[in-house]
Amino acid sequence: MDESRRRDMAVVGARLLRDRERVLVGVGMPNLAANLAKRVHAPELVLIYESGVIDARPPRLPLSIGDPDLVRTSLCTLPMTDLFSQYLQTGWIDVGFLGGAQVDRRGNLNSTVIGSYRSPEVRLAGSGGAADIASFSKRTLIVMPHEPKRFPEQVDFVTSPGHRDGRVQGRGPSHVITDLGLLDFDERGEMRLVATHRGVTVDEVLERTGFSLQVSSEVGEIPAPTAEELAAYRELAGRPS
Amino acid sequence: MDESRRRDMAVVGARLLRDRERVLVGVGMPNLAANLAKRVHAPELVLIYESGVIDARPPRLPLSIGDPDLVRTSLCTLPMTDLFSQYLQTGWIDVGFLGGAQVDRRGNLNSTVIGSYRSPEVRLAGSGGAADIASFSKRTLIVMPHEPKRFPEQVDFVTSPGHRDGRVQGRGPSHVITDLGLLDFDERGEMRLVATHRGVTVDEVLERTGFSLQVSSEVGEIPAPTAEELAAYRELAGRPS
Amino acid sequence: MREAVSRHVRDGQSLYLAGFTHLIPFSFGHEIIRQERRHLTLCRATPDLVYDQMIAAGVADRVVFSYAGNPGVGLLHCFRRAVEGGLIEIEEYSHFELLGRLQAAASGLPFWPLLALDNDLTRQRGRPVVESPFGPERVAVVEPLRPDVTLVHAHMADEDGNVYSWGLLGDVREAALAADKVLVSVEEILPVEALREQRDHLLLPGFRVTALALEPWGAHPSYVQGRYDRDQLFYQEWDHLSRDPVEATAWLERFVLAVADRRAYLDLFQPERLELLRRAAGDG
Amino acid sequence: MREAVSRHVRDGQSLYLAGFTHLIPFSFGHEIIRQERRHLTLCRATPDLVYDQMIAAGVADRVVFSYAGNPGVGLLHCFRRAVEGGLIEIEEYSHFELLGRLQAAASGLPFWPLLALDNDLTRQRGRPVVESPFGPERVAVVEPLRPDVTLVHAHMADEDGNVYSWGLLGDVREAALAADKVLVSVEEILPVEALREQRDHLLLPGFRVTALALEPWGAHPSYVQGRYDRDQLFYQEWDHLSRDPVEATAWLERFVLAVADRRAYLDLFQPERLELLRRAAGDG
Repeated sequence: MDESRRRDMAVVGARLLRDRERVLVGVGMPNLAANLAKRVHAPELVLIYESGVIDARPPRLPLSIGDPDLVRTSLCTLPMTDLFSQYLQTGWIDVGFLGGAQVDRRGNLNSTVIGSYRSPEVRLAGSGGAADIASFSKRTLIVMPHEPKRFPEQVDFVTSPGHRDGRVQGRGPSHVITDLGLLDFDERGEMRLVATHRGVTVDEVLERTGFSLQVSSEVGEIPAPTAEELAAYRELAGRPS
Repeated sequence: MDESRRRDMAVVGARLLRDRERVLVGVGMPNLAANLAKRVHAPELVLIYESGVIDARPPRLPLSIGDPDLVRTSLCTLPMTDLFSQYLQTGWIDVGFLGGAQVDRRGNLNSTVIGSYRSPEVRLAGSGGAADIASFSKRTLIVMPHEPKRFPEQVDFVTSPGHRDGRVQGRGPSHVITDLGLLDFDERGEMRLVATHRGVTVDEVLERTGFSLQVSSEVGEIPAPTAEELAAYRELAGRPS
Repeated sequence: MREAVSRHVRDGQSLYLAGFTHLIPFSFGHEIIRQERRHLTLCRATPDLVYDQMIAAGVADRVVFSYAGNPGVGLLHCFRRAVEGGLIEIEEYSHFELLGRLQAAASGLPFWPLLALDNDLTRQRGRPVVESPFGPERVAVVEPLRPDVTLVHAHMADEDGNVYSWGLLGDVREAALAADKVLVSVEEILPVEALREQRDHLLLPGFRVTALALEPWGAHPSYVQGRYDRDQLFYQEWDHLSRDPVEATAWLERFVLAVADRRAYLDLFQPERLELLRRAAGDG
Repeated sequence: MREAVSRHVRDGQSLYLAGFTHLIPFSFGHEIIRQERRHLTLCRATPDLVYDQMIAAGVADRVVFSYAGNPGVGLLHCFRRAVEGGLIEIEEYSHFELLGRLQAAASGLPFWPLLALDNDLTRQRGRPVVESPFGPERVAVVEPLRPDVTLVHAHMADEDGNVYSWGLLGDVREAALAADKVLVSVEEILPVEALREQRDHLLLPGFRVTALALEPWGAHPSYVQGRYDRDQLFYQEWDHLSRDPVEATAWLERFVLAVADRRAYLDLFQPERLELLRRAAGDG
């Protein structure tokens, strides 16, 4: 993926976060987007990492979710068990922000394995906190490169539940952010294209989706990054720690 | 109770604690006895209080188990839930040292109520941690003034279980220390007189016990407090904080 | 303080005034008495003098507790009279069970497991158990205790409501996290960010705090580690005076009802007495 | 270090090398490789490079984990090859479930409750549940994870074995308390009583520590807050070199098997590199 597409994903992800929300941030793109939001329009966004870090304000983009920079700038770091029990399980996390390897039309997310679990083609890292975050956050944002094999009819393995029976609380995935556009879920929990990045056609999105994707009656174009967003992105992405 | 009897109880209680043991100390006489042991023969006795204080070294006898002096001299203070879950419930406490209002021949201890629970003659303070300490410590020491109504056939209310089915772990009460002497429990878990304080007769003990008390075949006399014990006791008891 | 109580504490609610010996929010208790709340369910591991006073003032219908003594001194006489006279209902646990109830609520669980306790309190409750699906074990369980409001006194907060404390934390964190509404009084409020480096002493993040009040000496006669020591003499004085209901009422009249606020309460004590407590606290 | 491992770590045991990103006991891992332990069950929320290396060295039959990635970089290539090639068994959880397993063992309970998770991992396990006796709720439960030995790296200890640490504690305390035997390495050992004032940083009391080893830089390439920062470059280097099993083996040969101890390992790095990590850590 070229850098401008990567940047546009981060910008869209950031825009979906509201000031003062508590967001539990995964590694990689979620981390980038959440840090961008905090620098641009949501200065009081509370960044929480599954490592136990509460309200981090990293001076540069942290490589991992347990980096010393996160701890040094945090409000506090909780034992992980307290974070998961007393903050996540109880519904105090507004947004879970997750990446993964595959997502399907119901928003089920796979970060465990490509192929079968018992004889894998590619063994991925696994859940970490993702299954917990998807089950307990008030809403979930998913970020994913838009490729047919990453948007299959059914994911190879449901690591984190989407819109189906059995989530514990919260409204489940609210959006999927890709390098082609922005998707949400209709009232039945089915994924739907709502906007594209500049220069991306609806047909292109449909072609790059492995299942037959619903399209909203009004597909908008995502506004270009503002100068402020661009500057903040350059500062963040330019120098990973 | 006159002061010398009180002192003798503390001395006997102290002697039953071995160096390096971890003892969970209740308020009042257990506190006095454990602090005495630490000053005399068990300098590495680990004094633990149900308030969460680990390894306190109070410069003077603390009034309560949550005193600032205990915290100031502690190795650390744990949240109470960690102490009870991770240290007491798991069997890391060697000795639970408890007082109470009544004890019966099986070592059941009452610190809840005299009379019936629903219409009490005297409402006492209740368990606090006593029920937990008696259920989970490796062994329990009980200290009690020796009066017939305090040694009934059956306690009015079992706050802390003695020798009966249902204790979770540990060997239950090992000794009862009174102002008349020292009692232990036989292999069936029945209380038994093993020694008296100087000048106390076996008959006197039997008379002051509300149930028919077993007497060991060799009832010894408890050695008088040593000079060191006397000095340490005076220092401790002379100035409660 | 006045506003926090008037806005958030209602007749008939269940309250948890947190703090084990340390950090007992006496000032909140007195304000609740002054505002004449009624029919409260008062929950605390150790009712201590704060609930003895609140019971004497008639605010409570019910007490949920695990140790109703005057720590290191004796019994709570107002509590005892109320129980023996059938004036309040009680619901009683061991410490571990009561803490488990808080943990269940603080973790959003419908019960909390602990190894079975075999005694007359659990017998009265029928000893609810669950069976382990992994083996033959049966585990005792207690129900969540979710107070309507938990009230906390702590060392310091910043203007964003982040609360800091240390020393003996007892049941404070669990009690706060068990409730949706948390009212906090502190010895000192500092500007936003001023306490950022004290992260190891963070007790509650601002987003878990419903209202914050500045209330120096808010824990007296309990204590705040390093600020002022426990007023042991007061605990002994209360033991004497509260044996007589008339004297207890007179004390409440003079030290709670007739004063406007904490400042006026403190003015009723000899400055030397408070100064001694302050000095005894050293910087520990 | 050498003695602690040789006395307490046996073939076929289950081990938990604790620490989430922070405080990972790499030096213990390397010593276990050098002493050629075999058939181990390696438990860790995040296997991280330490288990990738141990797996490559052939010490493990089985891995119990919740996130087997190279944090912020990508996958663990040795782990991945071993799983895809069927060379090791795995037993996999979410973080919350794995932490629950530690909590159960640390608390002496036969299970730990958490609200039900509906996903393919729990489906495979049959989603064991217990029913609440207090209402209609059904709660998921996980089994205790009680390692034979937990290994911990921390900032400091005193000569009595009281261990002190701070910063991101992750799973460390629960993992230590879940095991009967706890081996600890530290950056610094101070005389008895020297750390008594640091009570808020006490991680483990001495009576919970089986053996203590002085091991400066014992967590590298992980970090010790305020002592040395995470060696991010090494995490990226390992990502490259471990893609090739031959290179991974060569690295282990040079940096683990051919060195006598931690000191010799450190000598293989440029002093400037370590100095930069030390300086980056500041005093935070």
